[in-house]
Amino acid sequence: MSTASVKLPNWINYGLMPFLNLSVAFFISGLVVWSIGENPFEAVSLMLEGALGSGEGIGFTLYYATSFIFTGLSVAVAFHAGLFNIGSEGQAYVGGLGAALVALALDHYVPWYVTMPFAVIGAALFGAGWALIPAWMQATRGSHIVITTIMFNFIGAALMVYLLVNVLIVPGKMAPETRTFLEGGQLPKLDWLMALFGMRLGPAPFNVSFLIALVMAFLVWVLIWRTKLGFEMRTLGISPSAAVYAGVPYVRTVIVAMLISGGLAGMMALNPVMGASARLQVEFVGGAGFVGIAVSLMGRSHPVGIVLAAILFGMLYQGGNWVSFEMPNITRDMIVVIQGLVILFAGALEYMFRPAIAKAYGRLAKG
Amino acid sequence: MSDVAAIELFGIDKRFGSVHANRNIDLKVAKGSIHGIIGENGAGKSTLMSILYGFYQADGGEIRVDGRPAHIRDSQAAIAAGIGMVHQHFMLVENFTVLENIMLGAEGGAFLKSGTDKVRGELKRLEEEYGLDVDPDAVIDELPVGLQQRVEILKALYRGAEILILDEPTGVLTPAEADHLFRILVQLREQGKTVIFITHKLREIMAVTDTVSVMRRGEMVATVKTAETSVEELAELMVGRRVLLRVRKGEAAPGAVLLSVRNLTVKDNRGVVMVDNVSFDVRAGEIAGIAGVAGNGQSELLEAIAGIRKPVSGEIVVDGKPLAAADPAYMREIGLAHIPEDRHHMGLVLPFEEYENAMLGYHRDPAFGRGPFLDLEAIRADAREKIEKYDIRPPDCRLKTANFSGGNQQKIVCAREIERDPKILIIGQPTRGVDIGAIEFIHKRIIDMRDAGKAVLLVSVELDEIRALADRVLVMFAGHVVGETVPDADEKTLGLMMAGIAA
Amino acid sequence: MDGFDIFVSILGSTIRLSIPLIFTALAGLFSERAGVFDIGLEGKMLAAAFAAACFAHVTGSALTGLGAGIVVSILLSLVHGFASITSRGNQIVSGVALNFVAAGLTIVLGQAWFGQGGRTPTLPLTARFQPIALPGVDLVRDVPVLGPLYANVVSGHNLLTYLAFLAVPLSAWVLYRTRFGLRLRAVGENPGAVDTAGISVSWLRYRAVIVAGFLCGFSGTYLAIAQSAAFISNMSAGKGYIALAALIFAKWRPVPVLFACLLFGFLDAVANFMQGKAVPGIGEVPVQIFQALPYVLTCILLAGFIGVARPPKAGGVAYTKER
Amino acid sequence: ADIRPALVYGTGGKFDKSFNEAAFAGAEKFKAETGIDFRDFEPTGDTQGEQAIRNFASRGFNPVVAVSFAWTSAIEKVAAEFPDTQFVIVDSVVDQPNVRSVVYAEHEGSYLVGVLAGMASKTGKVGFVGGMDIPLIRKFACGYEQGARAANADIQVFQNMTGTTGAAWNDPVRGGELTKSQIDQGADVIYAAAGATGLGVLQTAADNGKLSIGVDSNQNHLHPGSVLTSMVKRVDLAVYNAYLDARDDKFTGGTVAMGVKDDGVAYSVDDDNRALITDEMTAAVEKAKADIISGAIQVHDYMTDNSCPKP
Ligand SMILES: Nc1ncnc2c1ncn2[C@@H]1O[C@H](COP(=O)(O)OP(=O)(O)OP(=O)(O)O)[C@@H](O)[C@H]1O
Ligand SMILES: Nc1ncnc2c1ncn2[C@@H]1O[C@H](COP(=O)(O)OP(=O)(O)OP(=O)(O)O)[C@@H](O)[C@H]1O
Ligand SMILES: [Mg+2]
Ligand SMILES: [Mg+2]
Repeated sequence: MSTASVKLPNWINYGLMPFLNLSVAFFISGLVVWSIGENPFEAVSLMLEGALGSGEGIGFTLYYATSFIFTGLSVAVAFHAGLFNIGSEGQAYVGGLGAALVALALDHYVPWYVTMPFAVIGAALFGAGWALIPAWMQATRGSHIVITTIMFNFIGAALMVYLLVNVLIVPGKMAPETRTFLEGGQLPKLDWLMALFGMRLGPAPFNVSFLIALVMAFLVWVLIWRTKLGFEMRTLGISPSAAVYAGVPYVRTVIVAMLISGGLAGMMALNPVMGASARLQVEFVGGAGFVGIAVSLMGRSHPVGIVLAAILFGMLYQGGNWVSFEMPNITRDMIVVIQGLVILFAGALEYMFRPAIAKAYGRLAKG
Repeated sequence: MSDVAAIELFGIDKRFGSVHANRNIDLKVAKGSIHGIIGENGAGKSTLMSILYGFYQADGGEIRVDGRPAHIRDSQAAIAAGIGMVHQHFMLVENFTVLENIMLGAEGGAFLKSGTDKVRGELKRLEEEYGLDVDPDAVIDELPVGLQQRVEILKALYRGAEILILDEPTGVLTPAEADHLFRILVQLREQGKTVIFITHKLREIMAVTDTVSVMRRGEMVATVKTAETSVEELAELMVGRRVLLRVRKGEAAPGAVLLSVRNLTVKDNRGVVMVDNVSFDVRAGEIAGIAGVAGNGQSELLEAIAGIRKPVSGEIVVDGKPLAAADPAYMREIGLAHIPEDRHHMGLVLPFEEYENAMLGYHRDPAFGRGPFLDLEAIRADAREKIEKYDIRPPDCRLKTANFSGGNQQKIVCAREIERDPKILIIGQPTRGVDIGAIEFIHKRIIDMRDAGKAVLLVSVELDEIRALADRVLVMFAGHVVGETVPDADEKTLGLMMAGIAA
Repeated sequence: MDGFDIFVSILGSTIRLSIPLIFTALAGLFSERAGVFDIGLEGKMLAAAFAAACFAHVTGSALTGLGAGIVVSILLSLVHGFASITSRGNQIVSGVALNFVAAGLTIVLGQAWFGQGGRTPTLPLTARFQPIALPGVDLVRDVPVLGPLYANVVSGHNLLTYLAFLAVPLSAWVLYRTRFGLRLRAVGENPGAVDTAGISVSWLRYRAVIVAGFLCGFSGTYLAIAQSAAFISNMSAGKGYIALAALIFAKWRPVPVLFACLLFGFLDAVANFMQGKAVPGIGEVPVQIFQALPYVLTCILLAGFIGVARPPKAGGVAYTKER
Repeated sequence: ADIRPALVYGTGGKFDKSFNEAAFAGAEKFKAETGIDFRDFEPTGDTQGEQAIRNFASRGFNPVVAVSFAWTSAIEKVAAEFPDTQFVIVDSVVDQPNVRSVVYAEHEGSYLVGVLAGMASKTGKVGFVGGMDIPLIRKFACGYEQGARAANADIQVFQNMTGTTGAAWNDPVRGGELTKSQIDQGADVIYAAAGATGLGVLQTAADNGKLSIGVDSNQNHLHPGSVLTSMVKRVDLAVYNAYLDARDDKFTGGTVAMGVKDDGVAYSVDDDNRALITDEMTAAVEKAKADIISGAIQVHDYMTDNSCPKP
């Protein structure tokens, strides 16, 4: 009998299987480390130390996690509506422009907490704007959103480089980046939050956008499971034909879902641009949009899962930096490998163990 | 027809997860016969045949071909054993030509050149022999379904099938085409080939088969000689009891016209005109039934009225007001409810919890939450009420809808639409794949709606259902309403009308 | 330098820049026509480039490098195949994952083995594919018009370049004239038809992704040991995605793939040439315009403004008989 | 004093055979001479640099040398956080007391190799391939152009930049393609100021039998007989001197400008390229060098006004 349709309890679906998948990913990563002549156990312990061993480490971990929460939510919202948005990367990039323009315009005049709401709106608007055309193409012309969002990632990169190099650059400066924002354009760090737990943040750029991310995670939860729009999105995502029957307007729902998705991706820019470097730089997104896919997959598109998965990836990032610093033979790119393996095993090979588990479970349940 | 068995099945068993599609099935098909298989939707006919054709693997049991045990691991093995199958859902590559489709898997060499010539020759021969003519260079996409089916048959014959399985071939055929098909089947039998023929239509069984087997709920309940049985007996075997369930209903008291369809023309997704200039009225307090063989435009008509499908021309008038651009949400708003013919495809979102489906389509109702929000408490309370009233089992509104049985799923849909207390109710196949108990319950509800002065439009391919429920019967054929009659009209008249023969 | 020389120069450059696109887009063609979406082309190309450079460095032979590139690329294809055919995982996710793995692993291993920050040692001329002068080049070089075209556009490329141009008609032939091609096209449209014809869907799709890996092996090798003389981290630089765009632009057909790749290569060549030069009446055109143009064109195509690009119908979905 | 020196490279990577490798060589030289080991780090992206610099500082490494302008803002920030640590930034200026900024007169060095290029060119056309399009690289290009023109008033100079992002330092394929394009247009000497991208430039020039000019490190050995000369920029000295000064407690902040005069920039001659440089060329370039030192020649610095004088 086929095992594909055997029902498994939640603890297997959401606990055991992701755990096994992750374990394989890490095991293979360990093999890679070992094969280049380094000690994988040392690497793991360094990684944990780097990510969680100090207030600063935790600060960095959460800083990276913040970006991943935004992009993970972005991917998840689209996913609930049945859309695979792999354009979060580009939407975040363009979102950075929105945040930066607001910061540049206001930082002379108002304190950060006045700038912030405008920056949130600016980043979200620009990110959403960058999702609009692919959304429109999917909704009205049937162009596959996966392809169009890939294309828009590249178009966005070209656009941003052009703007940074030719328009936003500070005359006479070498790097294609905007001027540094004044305090009114910076999001303050969360030292106080760390202090509550008796830790020192140090220089880690863990900042207010983390709280914005948590608020967004909550709002996404409300949106998906507590609003009519979310209900319509989920209907569309699971059964387009039932959505037609139920009177869910296809074009509008697709576009709105993508705008929200793009907006969330855009807000990711708040974290690096206004929270950390206080200026807009080229390529500041650095792959966080793609990591969002992994985060959303691992978090099963649920905000709580996404926050947890984002923290896991944050640990990977920060821990990886630490490892590469301490073990010069392991470059930071090892993290890219681990990410890839996690995406592969927790995402694409999600069901690799399912048949075996289903069989074992079937036998257990019977016996 | 001889006594040698072309096919013998022993104890075939197949499960799909929790669905037990075939239970311990034995079957014997005589060589050189036409063997009919009937059974309700979901009885397991296609599954059994797909196992025979190597498409699915049985969980247990044995297959013998020509008396020898055959290990049919895949379709390749089936083809090698001389078995050909025309699937219920065609297995054609739509952007390929007829030629390419026929060659696929039987190319006769690593390069296509030599094979194409052979296929052309063979096609010509088959055309002459059976009158199966079709342009080898036509692209499947552009062929009408009847011809597509012909390509499927040619595929099987080209591969030298001695045993030909046809899974519901007539569902997509016009009566003339069906007759042509039957002549071919008879011709095949005369050549000593064996035909297994699946259908829902008892008349066809009576017309063309030598033997008939009946399946019910995954089991093979009987195999009888066609000559020794009757339509009535078969129907009883199929459903498990006398079919003619007459629900008690009083006289209709038709009132004002609530729904009016005027010169409606509708195309399907392929752009084929499925509803052609159709007009009729439905009055308050009556059930208008639309009878017809599946695929004669009923589905498209329903979808157009429900606002799901845009008509090409014509108009729909509700309560005297013509509707411009209808959409399903708007139709609901003005009091038109729709029980779709396919609950899995449209009526329900199976992974949703029951309460979510209990409001599907009405989720924008302020009663289910203010502004943009959903009031889950209110929604669940409402769902529980319906569960109670419709005796939906298990009575748990937090259970995933997929985990309810077919009958209970259908009750969820009915409860949702009927309890809105619409002015107009349009219904497609209300009891497809539903057990007897649920059928009676649902029929009762539909009559109640009528008695409460609603306009009910009922579409069903089950003639008995139409006759049991409808106050007047419209017959659809090839996109037209070919006539109107009373439900008590004799079966022969109705059957002829459905076949498009008499007016 | 007159207009004609510029033209010849840009054409030569177009060809050099198109070659990796052609191989890669053809790779995508085989995979996607069989119903397996592949956005991991980029990663395969990169991994192949790395393997080719490593082996060419160690053995001193370009052909060994090519072999290694092909093998590694096929291995990645098999992983993608396992994920998307056998495990019925999400093909997009698998592609994204492999791109990550390739991008990271090439640097990690390169750094560990050569200690040059992910770069491999520079190869001597003998370990690379060298330009081949076609017969008669020196005789005709001075013939007006045709001479320079023959000498600078047609002749003087390396083996892989000529192979790329051969690969196009060969792919078309395989796709449209062989049994394998017929089945491959069928399985991307309706795997059920293939299955019921007695052909294994999985094995067919595996063969398709292996062909894709094989071709990506060529494109990666070209990057590392024909066009350049070493592997450099991330040297595929998005070419896999451009190739994907070219594939869509060509509506999944081999000969149009060639022209789409040449077009995108041409845009790149023009961008290089036009850099810092003013277009009369317009002024200096930012290079970013040229960089974005392939993607913009593809989107316009996808939006249905220049014909419709209809992807293989069964593309991106794993084949399952049992729901 | 007891020092724990640290070194953070630019994103081109430690072994770019050019800029970063020069820095590495300086640190190695210091280590060989003093026996004092150093720690180094190769950031692969812009965001990593700051973290690495801070890591070094917070762990008591001192002095911390960051080569590449890309770390300007990072040094600005971290130097303020660690006022007791001594920092060095190369190629950029950070105005803080504990930061030594080392800048080079690349325009002067480029002028010298420009003179050589102008004289070596038979076609009267020479090329320049830059890395990332930033004022610093335009400064190289501008000096080169002036030198080439001084050698041959009618010379035509092609100029291309590889890109506008950090990736431009590490794109030998495009570098090679740009070189080929310039060769097709007639250039027979091409100067690469593009980090690792330059490897592709030198390679392509060698493959096509043309001359090239290396940058930062002495790159003559990469393709002997094809690399005309290299514009060496003594980044090694910046690193070496910083460590030495720190050890001897002589470290000072402020800006250090290194030009032709202090051998901070120069053209290189060794066995690999001696045959390519005629006596006449040597004479001309030595004269130019002397004139620059004496002030008789004022090479225009692009970065003073963001423009290059056209003839
Ligand atoms: N591929 C499948 N995966 C899971 N369940 C299936 C699959 N195919 C059929 N089933 C289930 O098996 C049962 C028998 O289905 P089958 O298609 O054999 O019925 P049938 O008698 O052919 O019905 P119909 O008259 O509607 O064609 C049904 O409950 C159906 O839902
Ligand atoms: N697709 C499915 N996924 C999960 N569980 C299912 C599925 N289909 C059926 N089941 C479970 O199997 C049980 C039997 O289903 P089945 O459709 O055969 O019921 P049934 O006996 O036909 O009921 P009814 O008479 O109401 O149609 C159901 O009660 C349901 O819990
Ligand atoms: Mg069936
Ligand atoms: Mg049932």
